[in-house]
Amino acid sequence: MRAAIIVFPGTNREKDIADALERASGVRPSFVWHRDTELPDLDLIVVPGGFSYGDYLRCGAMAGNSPVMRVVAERAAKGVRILGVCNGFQVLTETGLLPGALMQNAGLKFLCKQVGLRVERDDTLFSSAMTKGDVIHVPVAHNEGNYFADDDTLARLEDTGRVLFRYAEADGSVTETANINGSRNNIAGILNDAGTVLGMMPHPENATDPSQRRIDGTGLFKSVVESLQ
Amino acid sequence: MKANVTITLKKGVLDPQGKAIEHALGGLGFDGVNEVRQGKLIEIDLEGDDVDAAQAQIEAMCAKLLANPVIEDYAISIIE
Amino acid sequence: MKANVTITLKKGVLDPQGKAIEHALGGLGFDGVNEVRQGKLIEIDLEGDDVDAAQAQIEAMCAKLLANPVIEDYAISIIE
Amino acid sequence: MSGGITTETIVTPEIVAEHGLTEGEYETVLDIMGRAPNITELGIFSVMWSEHCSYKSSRVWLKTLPTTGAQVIQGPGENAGVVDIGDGQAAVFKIESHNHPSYIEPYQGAATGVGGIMRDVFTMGARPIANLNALRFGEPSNAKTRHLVDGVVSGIGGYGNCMGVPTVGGEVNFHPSYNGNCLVNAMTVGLADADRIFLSKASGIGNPVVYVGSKTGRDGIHGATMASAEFSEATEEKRPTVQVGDPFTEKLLLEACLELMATDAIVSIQDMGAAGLTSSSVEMADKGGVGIRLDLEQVPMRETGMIPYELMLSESQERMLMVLKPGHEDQARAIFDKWELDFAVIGEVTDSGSLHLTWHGSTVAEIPVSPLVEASPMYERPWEETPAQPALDPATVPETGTISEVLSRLLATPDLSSRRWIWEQYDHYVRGETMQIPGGDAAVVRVPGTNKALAMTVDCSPRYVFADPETGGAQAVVECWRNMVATGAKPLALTNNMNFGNPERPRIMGQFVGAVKGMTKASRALDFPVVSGNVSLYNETAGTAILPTPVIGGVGLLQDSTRMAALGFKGAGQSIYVLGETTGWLGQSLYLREIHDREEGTPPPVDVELEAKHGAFILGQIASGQLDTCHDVSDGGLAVALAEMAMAGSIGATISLPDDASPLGFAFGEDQARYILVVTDGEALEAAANEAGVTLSLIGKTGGEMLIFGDESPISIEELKTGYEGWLPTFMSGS
Ligand SMILES: Nc1ncnc2c1ncn2[C@@H]1O[C@H](COP(=O)(O)OP(=O)(O)O)[C@@H](O)[C@H]1O
Ligand SMILES: [Mg+2]
Repeated sequence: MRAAIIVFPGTNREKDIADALERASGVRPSFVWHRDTELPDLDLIVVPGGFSYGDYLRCGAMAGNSPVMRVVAERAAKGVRILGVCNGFQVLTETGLLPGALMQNAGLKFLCKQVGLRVERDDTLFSSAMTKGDVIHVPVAHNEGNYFADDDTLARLEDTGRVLFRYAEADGSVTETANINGSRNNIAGILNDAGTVLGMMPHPENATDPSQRRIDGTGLFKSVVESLQ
Repeated sequence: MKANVTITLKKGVLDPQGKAIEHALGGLGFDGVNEVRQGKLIEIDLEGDDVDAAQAQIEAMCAKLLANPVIEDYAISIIE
Repeated sequence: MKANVTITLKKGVLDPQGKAIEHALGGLGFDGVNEVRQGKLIEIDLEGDDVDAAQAQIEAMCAKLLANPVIEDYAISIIE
Repeated sequence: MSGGITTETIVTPEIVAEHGLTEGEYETVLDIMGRAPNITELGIFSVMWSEHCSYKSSRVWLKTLPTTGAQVIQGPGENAGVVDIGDGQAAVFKIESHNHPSYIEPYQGAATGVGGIMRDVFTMGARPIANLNALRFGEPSNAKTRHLVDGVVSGIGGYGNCMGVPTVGGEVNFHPSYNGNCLVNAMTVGLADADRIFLSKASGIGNPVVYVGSKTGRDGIHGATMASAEFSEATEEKRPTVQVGDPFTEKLLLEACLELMATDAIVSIQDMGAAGLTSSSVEMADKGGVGIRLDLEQVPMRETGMIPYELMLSESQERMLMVLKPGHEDQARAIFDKWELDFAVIGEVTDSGSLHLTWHGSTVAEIPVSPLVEASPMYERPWEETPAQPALDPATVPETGTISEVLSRLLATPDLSSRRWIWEQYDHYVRGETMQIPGGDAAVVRVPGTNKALAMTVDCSPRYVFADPETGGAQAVVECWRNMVATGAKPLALTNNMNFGNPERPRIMGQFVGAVKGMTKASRALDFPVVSGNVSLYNETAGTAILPTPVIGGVGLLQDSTRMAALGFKGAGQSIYVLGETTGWLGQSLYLREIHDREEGTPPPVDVELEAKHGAFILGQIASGQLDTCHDVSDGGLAVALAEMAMAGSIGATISLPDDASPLGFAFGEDQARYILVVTDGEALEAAANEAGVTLSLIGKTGGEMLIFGDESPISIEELKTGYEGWLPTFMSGS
């Protein structure tokens, strides 16, 4: 698997996701500095978490408009897998690779905690090693994770099964209290039409290390690696 | 030339920040506040003094970067 | 009655956001941008139609809650 | 211009006084200069000799702290302390206060405090791997408290989260003595190669002096002198300029500095903290015994019309000063260009022994460096011992209710309730190495690529220090030490943040002296030396001082992080033991304060030898794999500690009460040197304790969903959690 992680000024979870991918695939992914717009041949491009450009103006706005993201969009159009986590999800919505927008958490606070996510599909490139309906527990760490899309977009997402993760209780019920940031329909992660681009707010990469007794994120990386073998 | 861009949340998009201010004002004893909405103000100092050109340029800035059309509206006012 | 409050960083106070926007606009090819500063816009919908009373009340809100006088200035404009 | 000062301003006695120099100090200035200083020079003397930079009241006493040990690579005196953690690696850490700025502008004050301490650590060549913070606020009913808590916590999170450094621990107290003076102490722990530590000592005549980072504005001019003056209603009115932090720029600065440090270009490096360009350049020159010339017009400036006086005194954040090896400028510039940061050669190292400042070619200041530093005032302030408190007579403490009733109340009090509302605003997972998140005794963060981990914590019980400074000083050290031991980490060294009132008052100075003596005793007995620290004095408002608050930050090493203990009960049917003697010491306990509204008595005695012995026993048990559930006993005593273990594991316990002692004293007394241990194989533990000659008592068994004390009616863990988790969010929501 040839994977690369895009690094913007202010990106800060590139190590975390590299560790997770390495655990799953045995191969250390490469890092691409945002100014290097000549990307090598890749199977997977990750836009990691952090505070690209300080999250100033609007999270992901400046990175989303950067030249390297145009190149990422071109690759996405060719079917290269794209994974955007946290700030990466925000960047993907800003580039238009995914619909909607991430707004400030309804509680108006940065929120870092373990949350329950219900797996909505297990037939995608990103979730084949998981089980539909299961609830996984992984950390979130964000201030702007409140997913918004207008009614039409939302209906389209739901009708076409593009919601991959939803904030949920341990028993799988999708409730108001489980919805930690006010996202519409408890949405925590969505796919593009082709199912090749995933954006999600939670950090599965921070739940892949058995010695930390947090391993629920492993399934996602396993799915990606297997689908590319 | 100076211009102000105001960026506000679209009607229908929830504004928890505005709600929180509204609530806090109530708590401080300010009565009669019907609604509060919070937006951004971006002050731009541009070279040149062609108002139309400036307007067009700032339009482009808003479309490209300053506002997110999914959730935000913007308004431009040229000051001087 | 509707009023807009704009809250801006005092002159001389570092504005990292404004600086970053300025930089990003340059990167997108927008030339001739001398300076960008970012502030807040707070739109308030108040009961009543006494302009002076509203002005006074909003002044008080700014002093008490909306602005931090250590680093921010504010301006009030009554819209209607 | 600041307060109407221009480069031509004549130095009058009034101006001298406004700069906070005493007549005697000004005499010394005249001696050193051999003439009257100009305004720029006066400004430099004033900040260098402020309490904040010169430690003039505390220096004599700080010198008495133990600072050596086989593990110490760098003790106090550099930007941060450095200890050996084996395999050629080192932990680099320090704590620092940002008290006054945080009171004036809580978000930015706390944020820039965090930014400042991280710079101290990465200046040494270390990548920050964790942040902690020790906070003190006024009583909850004070009108400002909620606003301060809210702003300080978001500021700490705002800066650390953006930097991608996990914030993993801290402590919070509420007490009326902090009503007008909150305390914000931030600690950073970093990791470096032991042979790649960067110091500030300038050398190499002719070497370029380079400025990197953000541009200089008129930020916080006279911040250092503000941090050294007592607060009054008037200073609050004056609202001095507060700096705005830019964590994004600091993140770039961190990466750029580490990238440059991996090359061979740097001779020395120093961050610009309080007193900015002045203290950084003076310190570099003084340590190297050289002079420095700065051509101030070369300094990157954010504002127009700035003058040398302002450039030298500005406290703009996110800046560094470096001396480079000759010929490495281009290499260095390329790195800073990549990170889009300012880079300017602003001067050079000279053999003049002076700080020589020029402005467009003409000299604007020339001060001999060594006298400026050496002759800086040092006072042996008169001090007065705190009178011994009468011991608490237990007979005067009525038994109010059952243990369970008191426990439910105590867990929902400001000082004992959960801090979750705070630490959920801090990213404590970023970098992926966090082995123990906030909520335990100490946070544990793994060293990347190894099985080793560092444990870290901050601790102080100011009420003990107030009642008996020496015991309180020692107690802060032993509690910090115990918190690391309880995870299985061998404590290595400590950093300290001495927060006190006005040292010109003998009683306050006596608190300081007492605390230092107690810290010294404990630190020496535990081979737990001081490697860095910070002093914040004049924490008074309208003549009322804060409780003396010597915060101790500790770092310890876990050789094998897979053998780590944590405090939550892990299963049912395990035996619960207490290590150490329980006498039921209620003097200065939280039970006495919260339930009986009495801040009385003497604090529990500290036996440092016993602490050492108990610590060694615990470490042995954890390392051998016998023990993985352990908690130190501190605030609130045994019952609170047991409840914390039960709530963390969502498992109950049945506890038997001694029949020869007061149940409430047993439950809530705060005797020191105690731990709770939970094991499956009680016999093995008892045998080991016997052999080690330590006191171990079996007090109960884990299991169920209730906490049951003797024959009292059971109390459900869920109910305890409701109160424990509820207090802070309820308070912060304002309802
Ligand atoms: N300001 C804070 N920031 C982060 N974590 C905190 C803060 N205050 C307290 N905590 C965490 O809450 C837990 C309980 O703190 P405390 O009661 O001071 O522990 P102890 O009694 O073991 O010293 C610890 O894990 C501590 O790190
Ligand atoms: Mg503890």
